[in-house]
Order: sequence, then C-alpha cells, then structure tokens
Amino acid sequence: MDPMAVAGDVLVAAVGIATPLALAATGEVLAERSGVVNLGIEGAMLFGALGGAIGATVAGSATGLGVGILAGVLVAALFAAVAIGAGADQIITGTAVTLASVGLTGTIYRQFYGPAGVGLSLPTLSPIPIPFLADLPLIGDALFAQPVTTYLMYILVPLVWYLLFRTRPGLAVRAVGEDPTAARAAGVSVRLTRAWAVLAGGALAGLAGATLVLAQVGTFTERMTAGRGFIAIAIVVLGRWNPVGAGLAALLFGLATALQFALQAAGLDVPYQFFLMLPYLLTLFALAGAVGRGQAPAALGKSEG
Amino acid sequence: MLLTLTGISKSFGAVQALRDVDLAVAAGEVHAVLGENGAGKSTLMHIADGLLPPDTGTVAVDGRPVRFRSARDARGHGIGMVHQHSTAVPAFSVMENIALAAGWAVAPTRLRRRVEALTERLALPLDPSLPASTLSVSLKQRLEIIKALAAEARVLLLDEPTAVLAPAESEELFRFVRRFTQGGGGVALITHKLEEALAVADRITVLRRGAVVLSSPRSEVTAEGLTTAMIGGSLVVAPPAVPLRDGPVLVQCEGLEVRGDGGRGLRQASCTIRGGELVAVAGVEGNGQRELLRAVAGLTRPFRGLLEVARPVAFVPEDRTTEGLIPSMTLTENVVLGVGRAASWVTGRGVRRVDWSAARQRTAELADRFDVRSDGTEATAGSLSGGNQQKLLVARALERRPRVLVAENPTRGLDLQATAEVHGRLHAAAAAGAAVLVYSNDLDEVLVLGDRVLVAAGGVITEAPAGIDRVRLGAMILGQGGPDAE
Amino acid sequence: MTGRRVRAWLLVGALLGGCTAREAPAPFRVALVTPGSIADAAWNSGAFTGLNWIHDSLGVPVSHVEARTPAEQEEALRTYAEQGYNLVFGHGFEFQGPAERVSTEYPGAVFIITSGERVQGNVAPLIFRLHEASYLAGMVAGGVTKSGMIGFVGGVELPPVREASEAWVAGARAVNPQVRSRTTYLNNWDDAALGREAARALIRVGADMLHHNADAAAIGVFQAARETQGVYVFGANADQAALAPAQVLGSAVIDLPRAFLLVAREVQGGTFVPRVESFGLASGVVQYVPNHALDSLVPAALAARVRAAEDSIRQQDGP
Amino acid sequence: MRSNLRALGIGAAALLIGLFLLAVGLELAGYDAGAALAALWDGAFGSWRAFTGATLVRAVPLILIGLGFALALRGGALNIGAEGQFYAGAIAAAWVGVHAGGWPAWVALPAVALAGLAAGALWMLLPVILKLRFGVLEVITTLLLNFVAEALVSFMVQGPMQEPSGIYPQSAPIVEAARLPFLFGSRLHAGFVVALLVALALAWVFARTWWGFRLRALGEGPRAAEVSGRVRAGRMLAVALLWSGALAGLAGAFEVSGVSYALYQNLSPGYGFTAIGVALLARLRPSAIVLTGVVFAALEAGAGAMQRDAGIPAVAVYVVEGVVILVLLLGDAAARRQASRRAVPVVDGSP
Repeated sequence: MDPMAVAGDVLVAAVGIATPLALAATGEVLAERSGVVNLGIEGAMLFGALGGAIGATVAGSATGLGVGILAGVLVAALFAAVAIGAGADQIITGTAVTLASVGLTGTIYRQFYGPAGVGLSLPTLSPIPIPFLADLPLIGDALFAQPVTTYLMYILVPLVWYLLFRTRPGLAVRAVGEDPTAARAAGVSVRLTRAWAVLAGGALAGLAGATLVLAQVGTFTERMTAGRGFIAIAIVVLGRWNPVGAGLAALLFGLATALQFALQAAGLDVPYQFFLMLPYLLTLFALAGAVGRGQAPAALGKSEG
Repeated sequence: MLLTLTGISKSFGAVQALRDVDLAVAAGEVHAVLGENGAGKSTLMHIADGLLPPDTGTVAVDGRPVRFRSARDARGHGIGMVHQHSTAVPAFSVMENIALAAGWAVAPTRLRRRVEALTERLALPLDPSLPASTLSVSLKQRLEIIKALAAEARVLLLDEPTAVLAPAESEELFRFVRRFTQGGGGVALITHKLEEALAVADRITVLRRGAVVLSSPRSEVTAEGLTTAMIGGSLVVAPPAVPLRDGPVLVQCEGLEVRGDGGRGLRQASCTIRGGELVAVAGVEGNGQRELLRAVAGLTRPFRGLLEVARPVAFVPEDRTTEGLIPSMTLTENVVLGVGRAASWVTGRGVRRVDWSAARQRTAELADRFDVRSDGTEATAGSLSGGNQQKLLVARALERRPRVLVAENPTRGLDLQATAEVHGRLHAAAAAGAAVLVYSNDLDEVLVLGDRVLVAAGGVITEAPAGIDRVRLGAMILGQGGPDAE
Repeated sequence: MTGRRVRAWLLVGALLGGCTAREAPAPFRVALVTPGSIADAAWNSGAFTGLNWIHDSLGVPVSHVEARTPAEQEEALRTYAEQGYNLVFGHGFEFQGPAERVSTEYPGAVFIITSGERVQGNVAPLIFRLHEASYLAGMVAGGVTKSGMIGFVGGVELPPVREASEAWVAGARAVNPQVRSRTTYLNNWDDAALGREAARALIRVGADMLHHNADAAAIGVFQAARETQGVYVFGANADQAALAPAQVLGSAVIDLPRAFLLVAREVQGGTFVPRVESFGLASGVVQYVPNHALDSLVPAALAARVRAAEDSIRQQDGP
Repeated sequence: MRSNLRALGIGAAALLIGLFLLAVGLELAGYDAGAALAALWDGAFGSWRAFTGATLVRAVPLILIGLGFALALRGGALNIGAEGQFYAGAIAAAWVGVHAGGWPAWVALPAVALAGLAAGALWMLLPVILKLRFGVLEVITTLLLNFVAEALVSFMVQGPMQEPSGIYPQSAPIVEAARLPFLFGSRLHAGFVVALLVALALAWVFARTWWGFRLRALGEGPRAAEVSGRVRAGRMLAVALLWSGALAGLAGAFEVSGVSYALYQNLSPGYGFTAIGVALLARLRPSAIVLTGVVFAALEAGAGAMQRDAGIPAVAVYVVEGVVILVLLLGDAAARRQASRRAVPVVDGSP
C-alpha cells in the first residue's frame, strides 16, 4: 500500500469529521465572542440533524439543509429567550436546552417515522471534486473533493472571521463580549447583539447537524450527535475564540478521530479503547499547551440583566 | 442654545433623584454643574446623554424637542459624553474603540488614517493601534474625548474629568476645552470641585438633593455662596489628631520592587512608617502606588527587596463592590469575611465554626458605632449606598485592631459628610497607635490627610518635603523635579 | 428544617403506597424489556416487532419498556413480575443475572433471556446462533473479495458481537485461507457518523467486504459502502438489503418475531418447560438471506459451497 | 424563611408547568395524557415498592452527585464531568469489591466507599492541575474526561477486570460482604442513608463552618474574597473540586455495591447531567437537593412507567426535565427583576 495514499485518505476522513465540528464551533465562536457560552448547541445540532432528515424526506437535500438550519435557529432562540432575554445562567440554560432537545428529537422522530423508527435512508450529498485543486497530491482529495457542506464550511469560517474582525456588526459583537458596559455606552444594544450572535451560532449548529445526516450517514438516529456539540465548545477554546483557529482545532480533532479508526483498522495489538480515548486526550493536552488565561472574551458567561 | 433640559424629574422607586431641573448649554460656553455626590449630577447627565429617559420634562437640541432612546440617539444629535471612568473596551485598540463609538468602518488601513487625521486636527495625539488597556488614565480620558468628537459632538458632557488627573494634566484638559468652545462647541462640566468651576466655567448651576438651588453666570457668584448652596449647612469635621511621632516602626521597606499587572509596577521604594503616623501617597494612577499598598497589605509578593510589616494588617480597597464587599452577601457575612478567623465568633479547632448570632450582634454594634445606615445586619451589602458601604469597609478593617491600616482612595465618590467621617476614622486609627498608609488621587485630600506625604512617579516612591504646596506636589507626581531631582 | 422536610416527603410516599395497590392480573400478559431504543432498525426493533406479533396473533395485552442501565433493567423485570405479567422477555444477555434474582421472588413468571446463559427456575435463555449465518456471510465474502481483506464493525464488544465477528472471519478463511481481516469497535450503538468513518477506515486499508453488528450506528457502514465502488456489505440481525440494494450481498438474519411468538404460544398454552432454547440455521429462525439482485456477483460454485455448508450446519444442529 | 418558601413555590410551579406542557404535547401527539400522567405517578410513588425500589434507589446517585456539583459551584467552579468521576468511582469500588473475599462487611463496605471517593477525586486531579497550572477552564476538561472514562470502563470490563469466563463485558460479581444492606425490607440500599448524611453534613459545612463560609464568599465575590486575605482561591477551589469529584465517585461506588454488584459499561443513564438539574433546582442548597433529587428520580422512574403502562417513549421525560429547569430559571429571573425594580440602581451606567 502506498503510504502517501493512506495518509491522503486519512486526511479525507479528517476533513469530513471536522466539517460539522468546525461549523458548530464557528457558530459558537460567534456566540462566545458576544459573551455567551451556549451549551445548547448540542441540542441545536441534534435538532439540525432531525430537521435535515425531515426536510430531505419531504423535499430533498437542499430543503433538508434549510430545515436543519431553521431548526438550529429555533433551539438557539429558546436558549436566547431564557439566557439573554431573562438573563438566566448560561451554562444551566444550555444544559436544560440540550436535555429537552434529546427528549424532543427522540419523541418527534418516533412520531414522524413510527414507534420503531424505520431506518430511513436518504440520498446523501456526494463529494464534488473541484477541477485542478482536487488533483493536488496528498491534500487534493482531502480538501477539494468533499460534499458541498465542507465547501460551505470553507466559506463560512473566513466569512465569520471577516464579520468579526473587519465589520461594524462584528466590532459590536466583540465589544459586547469584552465589556457590555462600554458597548452600551457606545450605543450598542447588548441583548440584541448577543441574541443575533446566538441565533447565528444556532444556524451554524443546525447546519452542522444537517451535515451529519445529509453529507455523512443519510439517516437520523436518536442521540446521533453523541456529544459533538460539547466537543465543539472545547474546540472553540482550543482555537482561541477565533473562527480560523476553531477551524484548525476542528481539523486536529478530526485528524485524531480519523487516525483512531485508521489505527484500529491497521490491526495493531493495542486495546481499541485507547484509540477511542485518543481524540479527547489529545484535545486535553493541546488545551494545556495552547491556552492562556487572557484569551477568553472578558465578559464570557456573565449574564447581564 | 445647543442643549436645553427643561423641568426634568426622575425617580428610582421611592428615591426622587431629580426634581424639576432646568439646564442649558450654549454654544461657546462652559456650564459647570456643581454638587455633592448624590446630588443628582450623574443622573442629569445620563438623561442628557440618552442613557436614562426622564420621568417628566423635555430635552431639546438647537431648540427642537427630542426624545433620546439610547446613547447612540443622543450622539446622533451631537451630544458626546466623556465618562469619569473609561468606557473604552480594554481589549480593543484605540482605533477600534473610536470606530465603535463613532460608527466608523473597521477596515484597518483606512481606519488608522482617519483616526490619525482626527487626532491631528484636534491636537490630541494618540497612537491608534495601542490597546486601550495599556493607556494611562489621562490618555484614557483623551480617548474618551476623541471618541465623542469623532462622532461629531457639538456638546461635550464632561463627568468629573479632573478626578483622576494631575494638576498639569487638568490644565491641558482645560486648554482643550477652551479651544473647543471657541470653535463653537458647548461644554457641560460636572464637578464637585468649587475652584475648578470658578476657574473654568462661564456659568454655574448648583444641584442639591436633586433640585437646582442656584444658577447664575460666573461673574455673579462667590466661593462662599457656592459652598453654602452645595452643602446647605455647615460641616462636621473631626479635628485631626496629634500624631505620635515616636511610635514603633511598623512598616519598613528597603529597595522594594513589585511587579505590576502588565504595567511597570513598583520599581523602587524605601520607606518607614511608625505607629501613630498617617502617611498619604500622592500619584497619578499607574505609577507604582497601587503595588506598594498591596504589597504592604500582604496581597502581592514583592519581587525583590525588603519588606517588613507588623501584623495584623487591614486593607480597604478602592473598588468597594468587587474587591471590598460582596454585594450579594449580608452585612454580617461581609464583616465575618473581612475580620477573619481571629474573630471571637470563629470557634473550634480543626474544623472552625462560625457563631452567627455573635457575629450578627457585633455587626449591629459596628453599624451603630460607625453610623452605617441599612435595613439591618441581614440586609445585603449591595443595598447600601456608597458612603455606607465605605463606612462598613472601614469599620470591619478596624475591627481587626490592625497595627497597620492600608487604604486606597477611601473617599472616592463619597459626599462631603461621609468623607469627613472616613477621615476622622483614619485619624483616630493613627491616634490609637496604628500605622496608616493611604493613597488618594485627589491631591487636596493627600495634603489634608497626611502627616507625611509620599510621592509615586514612574514606579519610584520618594518622600515629599514637609509643608509642600499643591503646585509643587503636582509637579512631583508628574516626575517634573522634586527635592532629589538631578 | 432539613430533617422535617425529608420526613414529610417520606410520609407522603408511604401513604400513597398503602392506597394504590394493583388489581388482580389479567389472564395472560407479555412484556418486553429492551436495553436500548427500539428505533434502531435492528436488534431492539426486531424484538419490538415480535412483541407486536404476539399482541396481534394471540390477542393478549403486551407492554414494552427501555432500560439502559443494570439498575433499570432489574427494576423493569421486577416491576413486570410484580404487576403479574406471565411472560417477560429480557432482550439481551445482560438480563440473565437480574432475571435470576427477580425469579426467586416471583416464581410464577416466566423470564426469557435473549442470548442468555442458562436455565434457572423459570428463567430460560433464548439463544440465537446468528454466528452460523455470519459464517455463511463470511464464506461469500471470502469467495468474492478481490483484495483478500475483509472488515467488521462492532458496536460494543458484547459476546454475540464477538461471536459474529469470529464466525465471519472463520467463514471467509474456510473458502480462502489467505483472507486477512480487521475489526473495529465504536463503543457506541447510536453514532452512525462514526460507524461510517470506521467503515471508511477499513475500506482504506483494503477491505472490500464489510459486515457489522452495530445496530443504528451500522447505518453509517452501509453509507460508506454506497460511497465506494467495489465494496460490498453484509447486513446483520435483519434483512438489510434495502439500506444499500446495490452493495448488500446478503444479511445474517434473526427472525426475532417468529421466535418470540413460538415461545409465547408455549407459555400461554401451559406447555412451556424451561430449557435452553437455541435457534440456529436449522430452525429457520436464523438465516443467511442473499440479496438475489446481486446473485450474479457470486460465482455459482461458491453459492453451491455456501449452500452445502448451510446444510451441514443444519445437520449438526439436528432437528 | 420566606425566601425559602418562595423558592419552594417557584420550584413546584416549574414542575407543574413542565408536567402540563408534557401533557399538552402528549395530547397533541395523540396519546392519552391522563393515563400517561397517572402512570408517571404510579411508577414513582404508586406503591412502597415503586417509591423505594424505583424512585429512591435512583435518587441516591442524583443526590450525591448533585451535592458534589453544588459544593464546587458554591465556590464558583463548574464540574460537568461527574459522569466520568462516577465511572472512576465505580471501577475502583468494583475492583475492591471483587477482591474483598474473606473480609468482614464492616471492613469491605467502608473500603468500597473509600475506593469510590478516592477514585472520583483522582479523576478530578487532572482538571484541577490544568486549571491551576495552565488556567484551562474546568468546564471543558471535566467534560472531555467523561469520554475518556467511558472508554476506560469499556477497557476494564473487556480487559483486566473482565469476569473469569472472559465472555461477558462485565466484572466478576463483588463479594457478599461488599454489598450494601437493604433498608426497610425494600430494594433501597443503605447508600441512601449515607446520601442523607452527606447532605446534612454539607448543609452544616455551608451554614456553620469557617471553610464553608469562605467557599461561599469565593463563589459570590471572588475578587473581594481574595482581597480580604482570608481565601486562597486556587487552593480552596482545588479542595472543593476534588470533593465534588469524590462525591460523584462515591455515587459510582454505591451503584456497584448497592445495585448492580458488578462493573458494567452502561452503569449510568446520565446521572452526571441530570444531577446538574437536581442541584440547580435546589439552588445549591444541600437540604433541598435531597428533595429535588427525589423529584428527578421520581420523574425518571415515572418515565419508565409511562412507557410501560401508556406506551409513551421514555425519552419524553428529558423534555420534562429540561422544561422544569428552564421554567425555574425564568421564574428566578422574574423574581430578581421584581427585586431590582424596588432597589435604587447605581447610576453610573452599569446596571
């Protein structure tokens, strides 16, 4: 076997695994830059996945992506109403929203597809190789022969970076996250800005969930996000609250996961559980190595009311 | 008239903050709004600035009535507020802060050029790419002014602008104010300093307890008249105690060096403080005095040098509600926290317990003795007024029977009566044999309070000669000559 | 204050306990406890279908509950026994221990433990030798593979899962001793996206024949096969050809509903004797079901060999 | 006292609203809501057996983990990795319990409990070090370690701790002496009493001890607590977090020695997360955590009954739990707003 080809294939998998994580983490960067920690994105992803499945069942993949995004926004709106509207503790609200989402998606899914949940099988978005770029050695397939959602991620990550660091609304978002009092003095509505950031974050989380269904497995299963929303939050920290950093951190996590399966498939005589731990341990140590205290938005997690 | 406030009233619950107040700012005029803390000056400015809506009354710009829904709204009408405390986002650069306030585009190259052009035009130089958190206090204020003017303000509301400035810096500020009014702008200057109002203003309005008690042109008022109007009666001031000059040495430092949080910190300090002395430190913020006080209080570890401090030490921090008291906890709990485990109500060995009824009783006594007005010992500290919070902080500091008492800006934001009471307590502590070390950014307070004066400049602590006057002290804190200057 | 509040709460519980005792049980009722969601299109949904068959064919009341943890599982068995259910299915080997404990308290109820271990009182195992079918699937894979590498994706490493994976490899080697194999575990039954990645990793190291025992997570395995030219996959538990009609060569199937119904009939008729009930290929409950749409891919000689092996396994099983 | 009553009122209202929404949702989905709620009640409180064997048995880990969560959060630290610490405790307890052959119960039981405590604290050690040395938020690290713990349990039950026949993914059963005795002739094990005692002890620590008071001060006003010179934040939080982990570990130990008698992979249905709701609903008050622990346990016990007797998907109960917490937060916020309307705001631009 050609080791280059194997490495290239692992990269393909890494980018695939990283795509929903990067999307969700980018959304969370937006929210956290505005000073809001949204643990509810696990729920928003789960709803995005269900929305994607239902939308695609009714009217095809494109609709599925749209419904998934919309579902993510709705979950984020619930979070925003309680955590921003009423000024409740963000961590607790996020936990509750995720809890309710696990229950609701499970219930709705069974309601929609029968109590035993037929294994629905949707057509998935197939990889679209980009001419020339896809022929690059090693990274060509990994980066440029991916489903449309990965390309969306390529667009959205820099877009959110640009939005945050080069535009006025982005400036307002960061001001609100650093110093709500100063932002208010500058005439920025703290709650409204945070609400928009959280809703946009929810849209990205919904898209991430829909990606799981529409670009990867072609079906919805209960609890299928399996903690990816929480991983995305760790990725935000690892990426130092920068969309590009988060994208790279997601790639690192994707690489660790892809490597994990590659190692299992390589038939090494090591208990597979240690490979399963790999992505999480790697993230932990990366955090210890990379994170300084001063990186987080100063007003992060402090409810305002 | 650029800005006219007519018949403004505002209340918060049962508290009537403003009662039928009129105020007008004309083009080319500095209008001083004078009053004690709590007289309603800030509330009035917040109404002018769009941060608070008035209950009744009207706000007019250029004679046309307006309704501000936000600070942005007010800014759109040419009203610019310069807050006493910086409203800059610390993590942002100077130019990002200006863009945020003025609504400018964020693209870095263009933004920098635009900011540079503005600062040049205003003759207020400031590096656009410096992070706001690294600016000195006076530069932070400069940034506030540039922010307001970037938004094309025609009326500047200056809230206690000289509270944190050295005299020379204040002079520079007032030179700018004159340039601004000569260019057709109007200024409302909020202050509690008589001399300042008399020196700068064209017109003076005095507020007391939310109502206008006097309003006339500068030429028609006297210092005495203004004092009577502000206070509405005579002051009770505790007589300064006679210091014990030959008390034991309780604080001794030699070649002391303390690292600051990002700033320069304290580079060099040598001092001796005896029991019975009240030593005041003068300095502009960020010159090492904070590090000196906190090292003496035992909160930061010296980087180098010798520091010996007698125990127990008590500390009264400047920021009453984040470093001093815990607003969500009761008076009793705050007292228990501050006094520590040496208190009589902490009992037992191994697992120490708190006897809450004893602590409550003692807190009630302290509140009574120090005149802390509250809804009882189980009220939250956050429900107290600033003056009462400060009295509680001082009370609990003294409850430790400290041999060394350290206080930062102990009267910041207090009215004259409360200030006098706090001064009295500090003197009394010294008279009882403690070594008292106080920092104040108000030079007058330093001169009134200190038996001796230390000066912090550029991270170096020197002693001011006895009998120094305000002007020379002002020069010293800016590092411009002093007794030891070469 | 603490103590008082707690005591009051306990008292409420005690009072309620006294006044809502259950009525006498209905003549014959059947219950099912599954260790996971019945929306998995495989192991658990098959059992649930079996329960519904019992309801429809025998016209008896049925009930189902999901119990994910050992504590919940024992409690669920005990509650059904307490409520007077006559027949309780514990759908997995993990119910063996709890059922034995509960059975001593409720000797009247019959507990059937799918993939159970042994008979104890009224606890009897219902064993499915799915690995016999997986063996046949392995034979097909071993004969058809071009790369000489086959892969298996397991959900959680449970005994039936391991047995299936071992039989699958043995079957392949029986046809082609040179076949190499790889096995990957997910430690999860729900995460279909991970299932897909695991399968893709196997495909990358050259596996062109895949088999699984991962319930809902295996949907990702089918997805991976659909995405890759020349890779074929074998279903498990149910006939899963529909999940990837052009890639599924066959499925190792357990006809759970039929087995459930057989047992329920006996218990209802009073003829049930606790015994180790084991279903293999011979019973027809376990089957290897080829996807006839792809018959052309399986050489006739190989198909004949598989049929021969199937016959000989049936003979060994006995009637 | 009055505020206690009001808190209880808000809690009860939140619960009722949550149940009401569940009923509406079920009716809309075509289920018989009345029968479902009746089943919920029966499954949780319907009989002495249900109350002790289903509800209170579940309440034990919820109460213990909830107490640990409250302990850390009172000091301002968020431990959302109780699930991992629970498993660490279960592993250690099972190890000791399996190897306790020949020990008398009065040695074996404390040894099992101590093993759980120690392992839970040990699992918290890495987050504590990362927090103190590198400033990494404990929210992230404790969470990531949950995933690691799950893999570790899987390894244990397939590897070094697998039962002797080597077939099943579970440990050998623990010896009789290491099994907790039952209370009142029910399935409720003695861990319940320990949970109550821990709640009492923690209530006492918060209300009466110098350490507990300082911990609360640290949580309510971290800067003021440090500047007062009475609190060393790092050390105090480390101790609180380690105890928080230890209590979750104890919960894991009790689950092994009181319920499952062996180590399994799927020992926890998510106690670590549900317990967050338990502690918050109780506003971190130990005595109230006992109450809310029982309420959440009753909801989960009742959820099983709803599925059993009324055919409602068991996952629906998560909706109730989530909604109860959300409604509670809203009620809290409303109460706060009412209180602040009466107070005079500080007029310097900050609310």
